[in-house]
Amino acid sequence: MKAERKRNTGQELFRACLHNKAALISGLIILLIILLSTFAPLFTHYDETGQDLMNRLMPPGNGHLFGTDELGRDVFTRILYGTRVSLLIALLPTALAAALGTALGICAASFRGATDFIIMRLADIMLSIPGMLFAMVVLYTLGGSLASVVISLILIEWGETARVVRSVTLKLRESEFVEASVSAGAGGLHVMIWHILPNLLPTIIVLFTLNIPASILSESALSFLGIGIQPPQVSLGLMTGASRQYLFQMPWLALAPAGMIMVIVLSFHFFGDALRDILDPGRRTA
Amino acid sequence: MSEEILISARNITKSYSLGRKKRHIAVNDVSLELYKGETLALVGESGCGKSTLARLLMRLIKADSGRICFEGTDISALSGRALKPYRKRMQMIFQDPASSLDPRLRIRDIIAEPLRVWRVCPDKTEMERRILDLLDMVELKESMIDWYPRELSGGQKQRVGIARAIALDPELIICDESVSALDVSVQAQILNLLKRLKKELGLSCLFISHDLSVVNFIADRVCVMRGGVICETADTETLYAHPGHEYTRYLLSSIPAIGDDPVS
Amino acid sequence: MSDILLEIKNLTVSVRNGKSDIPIVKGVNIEIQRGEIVGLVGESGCGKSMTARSVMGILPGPARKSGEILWHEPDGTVTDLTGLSEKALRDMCGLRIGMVFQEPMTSLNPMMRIGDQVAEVLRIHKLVRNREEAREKVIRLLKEVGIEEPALRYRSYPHELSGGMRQRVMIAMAMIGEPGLLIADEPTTALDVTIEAQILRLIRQMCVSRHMSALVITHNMGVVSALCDRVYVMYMGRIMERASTGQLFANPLHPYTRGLLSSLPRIGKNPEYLTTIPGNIPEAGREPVGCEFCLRCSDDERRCFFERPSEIETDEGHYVSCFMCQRV
Amino acid sequence: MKGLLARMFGVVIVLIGVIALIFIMLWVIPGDPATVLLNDHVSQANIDRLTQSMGLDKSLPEQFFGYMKGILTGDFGSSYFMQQPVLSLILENFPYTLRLTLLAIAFSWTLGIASGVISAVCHEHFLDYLFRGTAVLGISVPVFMVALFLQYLFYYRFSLLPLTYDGSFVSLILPAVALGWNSAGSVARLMRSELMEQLDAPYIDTAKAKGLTYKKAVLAHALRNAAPSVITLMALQLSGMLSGAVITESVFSIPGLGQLALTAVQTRDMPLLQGTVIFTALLIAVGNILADMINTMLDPRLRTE
Repeated sequence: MKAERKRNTGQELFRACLHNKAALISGLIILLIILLSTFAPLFTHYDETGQDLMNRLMPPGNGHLFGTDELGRDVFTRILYGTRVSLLIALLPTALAAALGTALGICAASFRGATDFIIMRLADIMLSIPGMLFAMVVLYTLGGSLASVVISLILIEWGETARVVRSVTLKLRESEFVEASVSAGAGGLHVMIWHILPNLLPTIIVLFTLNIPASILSESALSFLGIGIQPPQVSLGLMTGASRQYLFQMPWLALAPAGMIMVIVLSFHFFGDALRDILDPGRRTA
Repeated sequence: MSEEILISARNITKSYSLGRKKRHIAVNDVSLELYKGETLALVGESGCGKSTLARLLMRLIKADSGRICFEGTDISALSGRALKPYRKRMQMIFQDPASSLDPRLRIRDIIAEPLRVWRVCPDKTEMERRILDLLDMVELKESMIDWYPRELSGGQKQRVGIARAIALDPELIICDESVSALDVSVQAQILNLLKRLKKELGLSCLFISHDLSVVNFIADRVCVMRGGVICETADTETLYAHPGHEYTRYLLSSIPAIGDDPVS
Repeated sequence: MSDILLEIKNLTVSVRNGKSDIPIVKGVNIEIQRGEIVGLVGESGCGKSMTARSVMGILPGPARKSGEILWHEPDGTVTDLTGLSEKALRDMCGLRIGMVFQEPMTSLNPMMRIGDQVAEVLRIHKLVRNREEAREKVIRLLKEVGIEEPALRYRSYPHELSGGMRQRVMIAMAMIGEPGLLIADEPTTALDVTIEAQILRLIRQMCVSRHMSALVITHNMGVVSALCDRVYVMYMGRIMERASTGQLFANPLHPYTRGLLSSLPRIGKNPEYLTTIPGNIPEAGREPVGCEFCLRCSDDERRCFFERPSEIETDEGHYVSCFMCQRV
Repeated sequence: MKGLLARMFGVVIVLIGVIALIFIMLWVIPGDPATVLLNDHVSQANIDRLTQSMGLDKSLPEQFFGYMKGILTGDFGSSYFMQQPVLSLILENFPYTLRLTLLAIAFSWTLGIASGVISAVCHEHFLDYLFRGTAVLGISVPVFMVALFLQYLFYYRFSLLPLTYDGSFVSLILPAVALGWNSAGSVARLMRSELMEQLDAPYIDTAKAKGLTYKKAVLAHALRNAAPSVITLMALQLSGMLSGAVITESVFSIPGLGQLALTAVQTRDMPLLQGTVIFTALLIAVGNILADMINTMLDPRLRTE
């Protein structure tokens, strides 16, 4: 116990991740996926839109790891570029939703009364409309594109974070160490920066990592239905959707992108779970 | 103990709403004085309003009615900037050592917080010296300055709480059940420390407890509270020798006698 | 030796934490006669609660126990509780041994009426033929433990009762199976001092009237003096001293017991400063080899650091484990 | 009961909020709906006539209240594309979604609760890891992947079940399993964590001290206490379930609300989309109130509020 005292919480978190097997393995897989997709050109000499109608629908083998799709494009390459979109979708909207949720959650907990009521009712509204249907409304208004998918994911996910952040903040505000700080003359801002935010951080991190799988699954579902990301942009959901009619003759066409989605989601999921055990083994945040 | 009054309360009332019609009256028209250099105890069973009264005196919460005077000036109506100077002169030591220290801060930052809020120490080295000085006063090892609260025992955490409370050289220390959560041996060490510090620093102390034996050891005067009302105030010897109020007698009779006369 | 009820022999309990095993109870021997109330007193973390819970077999998951817990039936047969199967041990609980817990708030099932929870003991051990008989027996016992209008209270839920009332329900629940032994784990710690006095008096009356023995776990010397005939003082998993309550208070021998008693503020005369026990409990894994208390003991000797003192009897029924007391 | 009425009032407010939000997003943001509907080379006169007929010339608040009044009287406006009242379309498709969702709920809740209880009871035991693994798999696999996989397996490879929905109950099995598989995972995790929390509660020690064996103590006491929070969270699952239904209906071509919403988006049929979303929100509101009622009956602490 004494040995780790010197490090501040950041290093402690990293060291704890190394010790926790689940966090280590899933962390490495995530790193691998990120490297594979960002440096895709190194791993494949095809580009993701290059059509080669001569050998369309080729089975895996001779130069095409996962074969080619209906327009003769190399499936493996498209998966790498599709993963970029999935990773972007996994991190950007989830981070923005976490930030928005945290801000509104803290506001709701700090300025009680009307603000609290309005924010919480807004969160209830978000939670009472199925994510998919709400995304459809957003996509109807803004048209199907990466940007509109990001916006709809932000709007869908902020509600839950706001609710959890609000309840944790309320509990923190009533704790004795905040009362001690106030009785020493500290102002609201000082209490927020010194006591509320540092103690909120673990909860926010855990919520963020647990929302990542949800974002990836939502985007891929929207793109699968054809109303999310539109061609020529590449998305794993879109690829799976497009290969539906070839499902029985060439199952790998659908299996490869869908399998990749599963691998990404699983690794983020285990990483989030492990992080939750490390950060607050006692309390159950969900 | 001088005759000068440090802090006094006049007809203080505080109530909380419980749903539409019912209101719970925590403190009901209470008046009391605390003299400079004295240890006044507020004793009573849970729910008698002693904690609420303490927080009213410290102006952590506002009373529904009544006046609070600190060295003659009425502070019941003050708030924000005007109230801040008085915060410096009254400090509180809390009950549960585990939840009164921020788990994310090291001991150095916990004790330094009041000093930082009031910018008492001009530079870092002065601040560090002051913190080490405070650690020494509460009999904690200097090496503990970098520890996190989770690495300390209950008694050690309470000592950090005391160091934080005396950091600003306050005139009044309010102990809200500060030893109730501790084991007997640790409780004795903390009681001795509080008594010694009070004498060395010339503090006045408002000691809140449900344990009449602890109050008998540490207090000069005792207020017995019940249902938000002070039913008796007397100095320690007279209260224990011949208690006036019937409730006080009932409290005293409930304490099992330890030692000489074994159970009949 | 005929009327021994329970004998705990060389009980050790250790908790697995990660790779290492942390010893909590280190070879404890306790004897309880029939109709005798024995106190087990010590500060938090000394292992007193673990000792009590291992008798009932309700240790937390990672805890492992070894040693013997011998239950003496009136007809002389002796059964070792540690050897029993889960089913066999459960048949003893509630019927032979009743238990009262510390937190009245959370020890009752919030979703069940208190009457049904007490009657459940009768149903489990098939002590009654039908619901009606069970109900009537429960109401009679609720009245005996001091609950007014027991018939009405039968149907109320735990959250509708005060702390003191709930503890009375717990006592009724522990006693309805007419057990031979009552184990009370800090029965009054969560209660106000006036309610505590009533509950202690109630437990004493119930034990005397039913000629029942009790093992009372507490950190409060007041509870020992109000309730216990004999007392064991425990420190860091070991029994330091055991004697009758009168002997212990009149003539405490072990330095730790003396330290505990002198640390207690009293009603009436108090010294300027309390004589305390210096230092604090060493961290897990850094315990001394010899006597557990040697680091904090004022009058210790070299031997105390390397050898663990064995128990000696100084006068009738007063045993202490300390080298210094042997010289006297 | 008082608490329940207050919460029901809260749900009504949320519903009004939902209607307002959807109204703003569909009617306000995209600009003048008439021009959006008709393509560009149409004369201004036609646009004016259409605007007039759809009552779009009135001020926004007027339109909103007109729409609200309509909803109360069951008039969700009429669909542009299919020239039919939206409500009749919805009621036509709703039974399919209802059957699918109920079957999926039956499948996922029984599987979820069973595996949750088993993995909680035999904690840190082989079964626990097995069920937890499948539960995590359940959550992490996209619904459409499960659907395609089931189609491939049960239709193409073993030809046991029909590819798509043909009105028969048998053809609903695959869609229900595909839809239920995902929420079975989260119900299992939920049940496990809630039950384990109850198993650590002190009253379980009391139950054992009374003579109840571990198994009986679990069923008699812990489950009863874990039920309310599990039921509340299962009601919250409903919205996730309806999201999944959209995909399942598309893969198995079931003419449910999800398909309706999808066609509404593809044909840019505003009132239809608006009606479907609001109707679904209504469903979820009813689900929440039902869960609330069940909880109030189950938990005495709420009943005496």
